[in-house]
Amino acid sequence: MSASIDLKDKLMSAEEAVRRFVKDGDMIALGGFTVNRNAMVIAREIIRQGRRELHLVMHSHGQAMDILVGAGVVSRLELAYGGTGRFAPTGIRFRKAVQAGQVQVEDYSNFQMSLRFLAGALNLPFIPSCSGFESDVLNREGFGPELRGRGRIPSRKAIITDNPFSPDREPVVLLPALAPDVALIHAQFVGEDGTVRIKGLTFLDIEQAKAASRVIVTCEEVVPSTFLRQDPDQNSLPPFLVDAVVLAPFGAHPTACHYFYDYDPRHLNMYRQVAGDDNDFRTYLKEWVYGVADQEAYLAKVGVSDLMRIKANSSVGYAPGLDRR
Amino acid sequence: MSASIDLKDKLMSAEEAVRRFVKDGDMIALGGFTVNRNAMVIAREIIRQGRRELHLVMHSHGQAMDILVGAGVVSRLELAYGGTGRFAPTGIRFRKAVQAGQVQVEDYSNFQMSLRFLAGALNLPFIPSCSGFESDVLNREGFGPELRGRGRIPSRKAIITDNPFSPDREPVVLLPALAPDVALIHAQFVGEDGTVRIKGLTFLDIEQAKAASRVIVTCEEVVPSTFLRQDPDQNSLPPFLVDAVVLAPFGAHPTACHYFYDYDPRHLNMYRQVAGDDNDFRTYLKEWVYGVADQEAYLAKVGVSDLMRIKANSSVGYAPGLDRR
Amino acid sequence: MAHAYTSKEMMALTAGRLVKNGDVLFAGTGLSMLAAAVAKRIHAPQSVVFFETGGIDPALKELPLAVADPRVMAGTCMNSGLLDAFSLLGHRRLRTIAFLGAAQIDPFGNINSTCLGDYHRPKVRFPGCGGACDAASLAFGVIIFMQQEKKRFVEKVDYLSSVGWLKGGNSRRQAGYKRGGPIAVVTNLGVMKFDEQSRRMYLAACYPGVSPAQVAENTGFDLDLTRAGESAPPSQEELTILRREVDPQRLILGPAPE
Amino acid sequence: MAHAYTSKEMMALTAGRLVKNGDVLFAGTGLSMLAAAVAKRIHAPQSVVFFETGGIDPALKELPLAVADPRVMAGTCMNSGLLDAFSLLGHRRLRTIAFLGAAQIDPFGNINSTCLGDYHRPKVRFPGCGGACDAASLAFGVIIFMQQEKKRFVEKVDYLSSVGWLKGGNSRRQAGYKRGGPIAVVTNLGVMKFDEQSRRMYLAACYPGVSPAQVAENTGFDLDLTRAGESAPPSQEELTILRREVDPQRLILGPAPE
Repeated sequence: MSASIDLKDKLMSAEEAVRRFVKDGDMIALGGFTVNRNAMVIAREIIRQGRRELHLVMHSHGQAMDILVGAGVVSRLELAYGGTGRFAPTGIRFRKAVQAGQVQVEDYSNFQMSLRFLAGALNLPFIPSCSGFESDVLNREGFGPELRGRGRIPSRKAIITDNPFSPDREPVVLLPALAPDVALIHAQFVGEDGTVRIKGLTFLDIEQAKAASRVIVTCEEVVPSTFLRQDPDQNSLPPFLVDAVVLAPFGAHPTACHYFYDYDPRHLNMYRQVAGDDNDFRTYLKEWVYGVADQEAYLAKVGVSDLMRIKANSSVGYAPGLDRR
Repeated sequence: MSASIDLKDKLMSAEEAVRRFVKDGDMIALGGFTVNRNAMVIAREIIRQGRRELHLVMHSHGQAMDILVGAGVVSRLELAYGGTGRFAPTGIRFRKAVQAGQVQVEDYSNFQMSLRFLAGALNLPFIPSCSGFESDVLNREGFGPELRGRGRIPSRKAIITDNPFSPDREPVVLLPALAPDVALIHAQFVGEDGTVRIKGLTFLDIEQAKAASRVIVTCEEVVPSTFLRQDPDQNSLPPFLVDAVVLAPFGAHPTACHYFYDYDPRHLNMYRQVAGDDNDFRTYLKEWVYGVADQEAYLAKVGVSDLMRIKANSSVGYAPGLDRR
Repeated sequence: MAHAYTSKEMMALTAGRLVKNGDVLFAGTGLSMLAAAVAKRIHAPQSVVFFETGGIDPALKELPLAVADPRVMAGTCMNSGLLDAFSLLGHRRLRTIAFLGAAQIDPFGNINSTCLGDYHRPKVRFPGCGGACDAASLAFGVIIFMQQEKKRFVEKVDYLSSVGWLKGGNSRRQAGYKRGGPIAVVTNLGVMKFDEQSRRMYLAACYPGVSPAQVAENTGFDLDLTRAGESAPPSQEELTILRREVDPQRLILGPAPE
Repeated sequence: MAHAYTSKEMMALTAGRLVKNGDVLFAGTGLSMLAAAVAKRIHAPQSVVFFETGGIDPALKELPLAVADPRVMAGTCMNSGLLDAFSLLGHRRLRTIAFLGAAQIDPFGNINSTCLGDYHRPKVRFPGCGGACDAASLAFGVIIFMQQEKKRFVEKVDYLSSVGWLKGGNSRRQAGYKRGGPIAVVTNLGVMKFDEQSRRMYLAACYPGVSPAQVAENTGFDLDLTRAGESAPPSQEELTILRREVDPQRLILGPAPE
């Protein structure tokens, strides 16, 4: 039997994907991790379309989170870590927004967030964990009682109980499952049947996509189904969990996409500079987000020489010798 | 930096692997599924070495389980399904042993067993599930109170409670984690650094291995590390979770090993015949287990023509047109 | 003009007709494989078949004889594992339809695939619930294959492996199930469905040449016969596809009609 | 003869010396990467480095600048994801040693990487605990990098991101932790360890040329100085490997010594 599903109803522009599948107030799961495979094309389009009061959920996230927070479209975050490693150990706009009280933050650990997405993916209401006893991560709530139990926000941040299978009744932490409205994923390949293949580390993208009600996938290449079905062991998501596929070469720029390109140190360093100043950041948004209609215009602005500089070497998947200072 | 680990301390015969890593009374997780990737070489060696009172844990299992039960080395099983599909919808020796009261059985579902292994792999004490409310799978215990809480047997089969995050307090099932003594895995490839790669469906092998205290891997091929490290996305287990690696071509026979060989319908049909009769089964064990010193002798007994018959075609991973009646 | 066909052929085709285009089909092996394959070829081309072992949308050039058959992992869109498969089974986005078989069934579609007699020392032991308990718990809907016999259609199953409508009415939902429940029971004699209110089994259709009385005779509990229609016989197209494309070796269909 | 070296170099080498051959090292980026790489090259060749993102035993031909740097996924034995990484971190089979950094630390090795001031309206917001809370909970042992300053070594952290010995004594185990706890704190001045009984921090060693009093001056709580020894200075071999092989671009080492 031939492939059951055809991509043509799902292949669309970033503009259409955001218009149809991202609503004001949505809980949005960000795929990728700090400087890798951020769905930047969708992040910029969300800003362009002026979505509001978004609720971001993630483990550790960097560039997409920081620009969304900086653009003022985010009200709430649940996360473990906000930064881009050495380029910005704490996300610059994230830090400013939290310190100014412009966003509410609920802190969890990476394992805790991972387990919460896993529980969502497996359709379990909650999941136990043995991480963080007596830490403020468990003892202090970021979201106030006025938010608790509303919409997709769980009634409690976590519940400390004990293991009913153990005679010693050891303590155990119960964490509420996450079931976001939308997951934003950037992948290397999508097949013409809608199958998704992620190369390199998958982080928690697969669980995030499964936990979500809607899934937007941007990709470097759309490839014949036969290419992906020749070795299905390597594939990451089946077609029927994906709502929108957006073809977006260099779609994670300035973050990396394994086997395609490295992160862009010049852009990330430049971003750190401008993000530190409100006016400069407004100019950045004007130039790099509002001022570019689509990914083609964005890449033209990045310029060929910077794109070639970060192009990955096929043997290692990154750009060896890239000046990363 | 070069690979940290070298296989040479871990590469050994099946005889040594069983002698060193399988003890009487052990809880043993069987990798594979019904007619696929059963670690048959280890199963036969366990019988040869006369281990006793083993406790098998698995989701759905077929040939290795049935022959171990038939040889009388098993006292207890926790499983969801015991059979080999159309070849023996219920495992023949399994059925006989249960009906004769020779083994104790604790029934769970496949998802429940999967979640229990997952909890073991993630080092969680238990895991919730929403499967099986009011079924006898949850309402009836196979293991009596004299076994409960002893060794690796959990104090309770399952606990029905309610979701503390939900205002409606919906019911939820808590399942105890599984942490077997040993996991038996058959893989296509092991690298010279001990890295394991399983092709085709991985079933629950990875979680089973992670949940176990000791891991024995049999494999079709030992390959240079560079072969597996060129595309590490495809690898299944890191070297430091594996205790013994046994090179065993056709090591899953008469079950299948994707890309290497199909299941052997003639052997499975023959097995079904002999397993139905106690004397015939004793003869089978004498001929196919006790009478063959190792895998080389076993394969010689199977014979070249049957091995060639089931040899997989590389394009599909099985033997097209194989007579499977 | 009528064509000769076997009851296995009729069962596979009847179940196949219950599939809606786009359904995500959780198949075991045996008849369910035939039902899914034939539906996909005739009226449900966008349906996807997946297996609890983790194989999703396989090419199925040859029929698998077990859910771990290498044929469920060839030409798939994805090979994963059990946890992935079960996460799809219950996914709120998906209209998953599961095909199950069993040794016993009660008037509310609760089934037994574990044992006859005492659980601790059974008269007959079956393989166990496998993934059927999970499919019955989590799928959008369930279609059950049965041989219609008095000893299989019983007031109370010896062991409740997989829950149907439980005690009828609203009891399934009250027990904690969020969706699902059996849609139909397809037997060698006809099709049973479940009353929307009471959730008790009734005879929905007899196969051509089978009378409602004949079904009742082979059922161990009272069965409402008043709503019984007659199933359409297999069309030539259905039979051709089933015999030539789906199971040419008759590995599951078994002997051809005389 | 003494060699010139920077305090960053000394910190990386000092932490590296604490690694035992065969340890499974949970590394972040920055100094921890250097420590792991240098230990592996000198005395712990069978140690394996892995990252919370899922990269296990990467080739590390170039230094990663973040745990999601593509350099953590090149030449690995396995690329997986976060759940796999955290399942290794706490695995009972493995002696996992985690390297952590922080903004604040208290006398029992509890650390803060979340914020200064009020949590809801912080004076300074940091990235958050990331995987450090998990490493501190689950690893066999933890080594912490700190700048030794009064404002960083405090009686009470503003926010307890990752638990050390909690309130000392047996309190960590009583809280539910099965193993782990901080082994050492490596700073720009020396090495602090924790008393076996009280679990309170004490000065174990000063770097050459640093006095115990100087450490005390830069510590915001009472520190037992009576057990302080002196660290051996970097050997020529250590410095050569660190500078030529591990971080030739000085991406993390920063400016060379004068």
